[in-house]
Amino acid sequence: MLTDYRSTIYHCLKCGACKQAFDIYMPICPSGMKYGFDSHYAIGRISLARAIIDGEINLDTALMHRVYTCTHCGACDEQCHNAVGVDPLRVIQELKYEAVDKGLIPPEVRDYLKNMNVYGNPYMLPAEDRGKWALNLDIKSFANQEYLFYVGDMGSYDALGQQIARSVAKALEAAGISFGILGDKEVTDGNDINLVGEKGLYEYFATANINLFKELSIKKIITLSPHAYNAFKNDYPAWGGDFEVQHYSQILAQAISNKKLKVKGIEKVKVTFHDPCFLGRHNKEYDAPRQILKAIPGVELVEMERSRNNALCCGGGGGNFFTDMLGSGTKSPSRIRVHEAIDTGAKIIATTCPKCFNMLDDAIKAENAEDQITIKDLSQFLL
Amino acid sequence: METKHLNELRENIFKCMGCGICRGVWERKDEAMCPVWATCLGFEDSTPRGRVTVAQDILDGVIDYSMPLAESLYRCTDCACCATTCDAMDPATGKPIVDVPKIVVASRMDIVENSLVPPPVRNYLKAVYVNGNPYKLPQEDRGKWAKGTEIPVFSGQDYLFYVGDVGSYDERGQKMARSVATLLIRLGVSLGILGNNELSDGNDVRVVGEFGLFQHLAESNISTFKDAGVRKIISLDPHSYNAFKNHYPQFGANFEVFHYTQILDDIIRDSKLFKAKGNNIKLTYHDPCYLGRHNGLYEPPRNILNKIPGLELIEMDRNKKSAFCCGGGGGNFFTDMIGGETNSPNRIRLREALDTGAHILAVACPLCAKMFEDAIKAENLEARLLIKDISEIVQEAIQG
Amino acid sequence: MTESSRNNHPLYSEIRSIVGPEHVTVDEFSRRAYTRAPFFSMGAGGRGKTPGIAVRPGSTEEIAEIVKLANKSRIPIVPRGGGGSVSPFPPLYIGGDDNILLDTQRLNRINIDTEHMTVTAECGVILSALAETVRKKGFQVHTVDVPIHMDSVGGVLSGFVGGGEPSDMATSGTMNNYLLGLKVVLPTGEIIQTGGGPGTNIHQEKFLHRDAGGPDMTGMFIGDGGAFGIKTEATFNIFPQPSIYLPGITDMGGDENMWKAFDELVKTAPYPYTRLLSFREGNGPWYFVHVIRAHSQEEADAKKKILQDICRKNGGKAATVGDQIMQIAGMFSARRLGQQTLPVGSTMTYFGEALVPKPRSLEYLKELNALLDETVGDLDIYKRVDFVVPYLRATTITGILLYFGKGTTRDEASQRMAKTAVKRMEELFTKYGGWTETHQGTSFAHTASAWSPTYKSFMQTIKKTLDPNDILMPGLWRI
Amino acid sequence: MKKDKNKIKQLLVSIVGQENISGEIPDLIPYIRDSYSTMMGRNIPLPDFVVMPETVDEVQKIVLLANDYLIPIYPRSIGVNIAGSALPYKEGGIVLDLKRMNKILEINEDTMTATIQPGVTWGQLRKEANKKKLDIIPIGGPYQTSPVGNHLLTNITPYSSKYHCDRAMTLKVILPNGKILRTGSWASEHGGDANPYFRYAYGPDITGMFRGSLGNFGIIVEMVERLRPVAPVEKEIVFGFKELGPCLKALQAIERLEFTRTCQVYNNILSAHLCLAPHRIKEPGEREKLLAKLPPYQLGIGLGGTEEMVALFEKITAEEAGKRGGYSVPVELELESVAKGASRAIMHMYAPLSGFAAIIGCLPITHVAEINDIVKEAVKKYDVRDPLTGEPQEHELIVIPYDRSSTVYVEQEILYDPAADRATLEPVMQCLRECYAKIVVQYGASHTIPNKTLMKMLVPSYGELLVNFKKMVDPNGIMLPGGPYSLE
Repeated sequence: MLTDYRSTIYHCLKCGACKQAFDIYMPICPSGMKYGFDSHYAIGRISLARAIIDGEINLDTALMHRVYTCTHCGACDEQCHNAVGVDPLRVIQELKYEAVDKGLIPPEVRDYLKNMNVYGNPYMLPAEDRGKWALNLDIKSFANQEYLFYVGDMGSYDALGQQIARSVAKALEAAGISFGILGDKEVTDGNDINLVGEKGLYEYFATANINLFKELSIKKIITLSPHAYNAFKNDYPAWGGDFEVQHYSQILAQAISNKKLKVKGIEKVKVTFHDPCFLGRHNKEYDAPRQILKAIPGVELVEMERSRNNALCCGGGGGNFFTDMLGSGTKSPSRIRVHEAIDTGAKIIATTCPKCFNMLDDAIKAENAEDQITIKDLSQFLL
Repeated sequence: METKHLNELRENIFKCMGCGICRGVWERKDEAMCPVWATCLGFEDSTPRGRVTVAQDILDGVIDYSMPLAESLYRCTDCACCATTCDAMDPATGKPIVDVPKIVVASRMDIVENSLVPPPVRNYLKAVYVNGNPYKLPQEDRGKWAKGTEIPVFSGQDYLFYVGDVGSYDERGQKMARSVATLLIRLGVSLGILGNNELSDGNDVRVVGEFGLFQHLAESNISTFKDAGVRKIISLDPHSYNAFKNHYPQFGANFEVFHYTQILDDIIRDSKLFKAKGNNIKLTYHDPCYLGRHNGLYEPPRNILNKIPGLELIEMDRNKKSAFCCGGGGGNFFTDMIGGETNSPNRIRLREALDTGAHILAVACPLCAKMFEDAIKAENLEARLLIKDISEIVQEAIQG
Repeated sequence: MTESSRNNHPLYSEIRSIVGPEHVTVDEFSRRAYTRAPFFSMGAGGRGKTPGIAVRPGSTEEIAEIVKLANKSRIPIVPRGGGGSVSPFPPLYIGGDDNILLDTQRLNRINIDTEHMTVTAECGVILSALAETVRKKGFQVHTVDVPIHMDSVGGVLSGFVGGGEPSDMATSGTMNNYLLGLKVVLPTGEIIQTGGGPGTNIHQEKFLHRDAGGPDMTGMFIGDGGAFGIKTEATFNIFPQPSIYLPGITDMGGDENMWKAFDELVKTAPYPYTRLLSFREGNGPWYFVHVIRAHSQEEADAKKKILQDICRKNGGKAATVGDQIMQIAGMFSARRLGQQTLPVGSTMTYFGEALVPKPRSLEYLKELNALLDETVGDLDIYKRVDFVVPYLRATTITGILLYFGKGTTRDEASQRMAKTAVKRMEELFTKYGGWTETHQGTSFAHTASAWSPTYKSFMQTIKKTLDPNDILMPGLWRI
Repeated sequence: MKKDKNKIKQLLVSIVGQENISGEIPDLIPYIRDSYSTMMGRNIPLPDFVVMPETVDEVQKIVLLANDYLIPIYPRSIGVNIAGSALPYKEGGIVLDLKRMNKILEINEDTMTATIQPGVTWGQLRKEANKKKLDIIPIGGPYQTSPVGNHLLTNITPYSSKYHCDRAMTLKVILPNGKILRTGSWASEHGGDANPYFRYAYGPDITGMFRGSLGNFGIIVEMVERLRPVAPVEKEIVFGFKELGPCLKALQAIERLEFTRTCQVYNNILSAHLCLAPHRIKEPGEREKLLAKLPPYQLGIGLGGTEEMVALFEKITAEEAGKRGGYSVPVELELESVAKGASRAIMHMYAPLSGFAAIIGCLPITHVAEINDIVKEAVKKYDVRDPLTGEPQEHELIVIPYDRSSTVYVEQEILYDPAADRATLEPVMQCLRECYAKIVVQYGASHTIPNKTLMKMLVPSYGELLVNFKKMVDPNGIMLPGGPYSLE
């Protein structure tokens, strides 16, 4: 219930710290940057929430655009939490829950949820195809190996996602890590379902996953997507899903540091790293990916001004990758991000999330910047 | 209208930059102040700079002398503050290129020639012309001040002791004259007086612009002195001193002229006369304009006072070159054209003296003495401050 | 207007009843005494307008009364302070034959509050009086340098844009920065007081700070040439008198070295100097005259070291303080000015003195010198001195000081200059975004001509709002 | 004008484009709420539109439009809404959100100035300035505020202002009548653009007229802001004091030596909050632990200069402080960042629950101890509790010298939980009112931010002058009608 967050809402100082990152003083809110009005920043969303619980307005479809353009990237939280001690994200999340309960969600979100409901994936593809990415690669299905390698919807269905999934799998093998996959048995992790506010469906998938993992007596999980990592790590325990979860970048970083994984050098190149929100801000993993890059001979790591806890979201979070409420256009975060990357002088953007990969890849094309910069997943550096 | 006297100064008058420094600089130890400016008693035309402006206008024929202008001109006390503050000094003469006091006297001479003299001044001049003194008192009374003293009439002594109008007729002046004379005699100075044969020195007559009368007085005095065989003169009054020293020679005078403080200074320089006093009396000294700025005699009076045990001389902020005029100069002692009631120069100066914490205000000029006595009454300060002439102080010190 | 009609000036009796007979006059010689200002004949020639009546009010209230009278009869008022404007100041031009000249010399009271470090002075107070009174209490007030003995508080605050240049403007900016509040008689005769103190705050008898919390109305009346109101009282911050003033002179050689050092000094934080003045005679070497201000010997030494290091690094050599140099160094003191020029029967003037953006000062100076040679270079000039004085960090006062030979009278020089040079001089510094120093006097005509149309109309609206009957300094800035 | 609403919208769209104007309630609501309005429980009416212009030209067109249709305009620079200054008090106005005008047009190393737009924040400006060895002369507040916004409010700064005078040099303003006014040396028609770097030129100081005008006189679209050179060594030092009195005396004495860069006094409660991030304060015992080692009062001083100069200054300040019982304390990281010019840390003063009743006033330093006691007593009298622990509350105190006169800016915060019910808040409000009544009436402390309290204190003749000016500049009453500082 939104009213449960009354005090959080009332504690908003209206100071606008959520608009701009401290220390570097750059705009940080993807939806805010795109739409400008305060209503698209945390400060405005909380004002709206307050107006609702104060009974001045009702939560109705008119508000949906302001709510669902949020990519749940957590930048506002990062500022506000440390400055004033308020967590706007929780309030926005709650607004989404209520929107779903009241059946107010906008069509884009409804379609996304419908697909998840019907197909179990946003691509409206049959579940049997889930394993396809691994065809003609000898990757074992999970049978008591040490780890489960969980690829999720994108890794399973999205063309680029599949590439990344494969290259990660290769890397893991190269590192001599024993793992297996679930193939077509795999179920969506539901992270984004939750973020668009469909608690029930999320719980359904979550429990489904937990039961599956348990009956296959899975203890340790490696995820391809930071989103899945986030779901398993932070939400599943609530339903009794206690697994040792790691993102592949963490595993590979370890493997490299204890010499399990040999890294061959590449031609000298400047690389900048884009922190995925759900690996970085939401789970505070900033170093593992950078360790990997630093370990690669020939790679010169250059940072963008907005990096680590101040990283600018690619715009694909909070379900936006599928619903695209945020919309495209020159002011879309991914395109701004690409330019920021180019300004560092880097020739390659490295990332470690299939969503970010996708968003930025599109942005590069949209900006016709292919000849200036390309995007690579971490794992692709290792092959 | 007649402007010949002013015209003689034409060149310099038009050199004035009009910076206004001549008005004096407020509240500065090292700076004199024009009494008119300081007391805000006149419009710009009554300040030194304004007087130059007016002079320029007259010479340009834009304006004429007039009675009100005369009144403005006679407000000047000829204290020469402006002449010391002006920076444009002629390296040759050491005098300012634009000499305002000179300009004022010149204008006044024109005023007289154009017979635009304001009543108070006219009365003053008339009195001197008719009675030989501003007090309209008979010539026979001139000697009265010396009655009952052993002060001899001049008959070949070393010095002629010249007392002047104020010393002869004014009560305060007479007191001072007696004290100076008796003191000098007591100290073995051989001097005599002219008594009823004395004539006005005419200093202030000259300053108010009646040059003819001044010349007459000067020439009569000179012949009287010569006939009596006078060679050296001690004057009681700095005004007389100024006239004898600076303005008589042009009529063939060649006397040695002293102010009595110079003589005293000389005598007691190494005397053992004084009885040491226990209690320390604070006292301050006011420089008369005609002794100080006009003739540069700042030290003799101070030497004397410093010599006297039991006295502590405290200087006022504005002293010596920057001493603030008592308002009695330039004929104002008799004409009081400057006026000013509570704000009059003598009262301002008195308060300044009081601020030093002194109990005695020492003077060396009968006019100053009178001006301050009046001020004391006006301010009801009889209890707090005594006006004493230097000779009076010395007398007491000797008697112990 | 005939002499007789002057004698019955329409307002004579009413004004007389306000201020008393001895403080009002219609005598021509008296009125004309107000038509001259120092160096007046420079650039202008002749005298200013003769007022119809001169009055010396003794209090703010009296002034308010007079202003009300003026409004009734629509007769313009020209306020006057110390009469020290070193140039033809607007009052000399303003208004008609009936002008009321308001001589403020009787407003000369000073009130110091050492506990709260403020001084309140009436507008007629001569600045040296203010400075000295404050100094005697162990404090220091920022007043102007050159005309300190001539100008009054009111005159400087009205006549100088920014309220006048303190002797250490190089580091402490204009007098305006230390002004807490003003008591002003508005052109309507209403008395107001600005600043965060009495007059804006019903609960406050003390001046606390400049900001009344609302708009800063004080600044509105500074440098207004007296057109927006008659200032009758001003309250300033005062500061503890520093125990040490350490003057020095450094020979900086040629342009390049001088500028390197100059630039570095001006950018140094904190300022090692309190005053800095850079000048050269003819094509001789540049000299720095610098004054260090400190509260302890150690501080003075530390500052001196920094200053010397910067000078030395750029080839500076300590110079002996010769008369010649001191004389030039004293060119900003009007007193020395007299000493230098009058006795030798010569005359001097500033050529193209202007506030220009610091970075382009030398560039401006070069062009100015060229202009000088081209226009009045053939006048008998026996000495010319280039000078550059920093004004905080962004601006300098730059110009040339000219000494004319015996032969040249001031009028001759100024008329030649007015004819051939002045116009092009203005074009030149305007090109550099500069203006003829902060003095309303020399630049009041130029001032208005430089305004953008919007600015002009803005000033007009202000003037109309404050002075519906155009009573105060009508025609100032020709708006 | 309601009926024209669509027409007006069309016109606005034609000026700024579809995506930069909105009349939808959800977009408007955020602009009618800020700490002030929510604390005071004020209901602010809805504006008709929020518009986000990007260029001077657009702003000008909007103002002209507003004049044609007599629509109130409520400009706001970047939108730190704490003091109720940027709220649209009259129904049906235009909120002019200037956050898109966020360009730094020039940073001039030679004149040491920056030319900025209203949407530029202190932080943004500092970041750019630092690249050129320059720094801002900021206000005491957080850096996500904007210099232009602050110029329109007041000019409090912990920076000793004697050598930092006139932070705002010149302005480019859109007057309420739509004309573009340039002030200072910028006013020159032909030379202005060559030299917009000097405040006093060509007549009265018009730049000052806009300081503290809260936008009543026009919209500042460009401002030339003075920057300061960064000294080779810059250092923050802190002295601890047992008593407030001596601490203030030390501040006065040290300020009068004229070499400090920044200077401020705060009590242990404030510094504890500044040092602790809000979530850390919430951990039981954390604040107490810190309070135990913090001195009751602290004097923070910023020095600058060469190594030896700073050493010397440090020695002198230590002596002056020592004379008055001050002892040096290690500078906590956060405190240092505050001393350097507060940013995120200063936000902590509103923590833990961001409910704060601020008692602000400028008054002689000699009275600070007394008004500190007044607030103490009031807090006791109304039994205002600590929002976290429920214990009796001790309030926050910060003192900033105002120039080198003995006047200081004093801010005292009483913290509360905004989420608490009105009944719990009432005593806080009463306490606040009583404190203000006392320090305003007894000590004539003047508020620095234009507001209702200030208007109540205005002497009629002066108030009238302001109103006349308002009428003059804004005949149609376009700019911020109905606000706490409206000059109608």
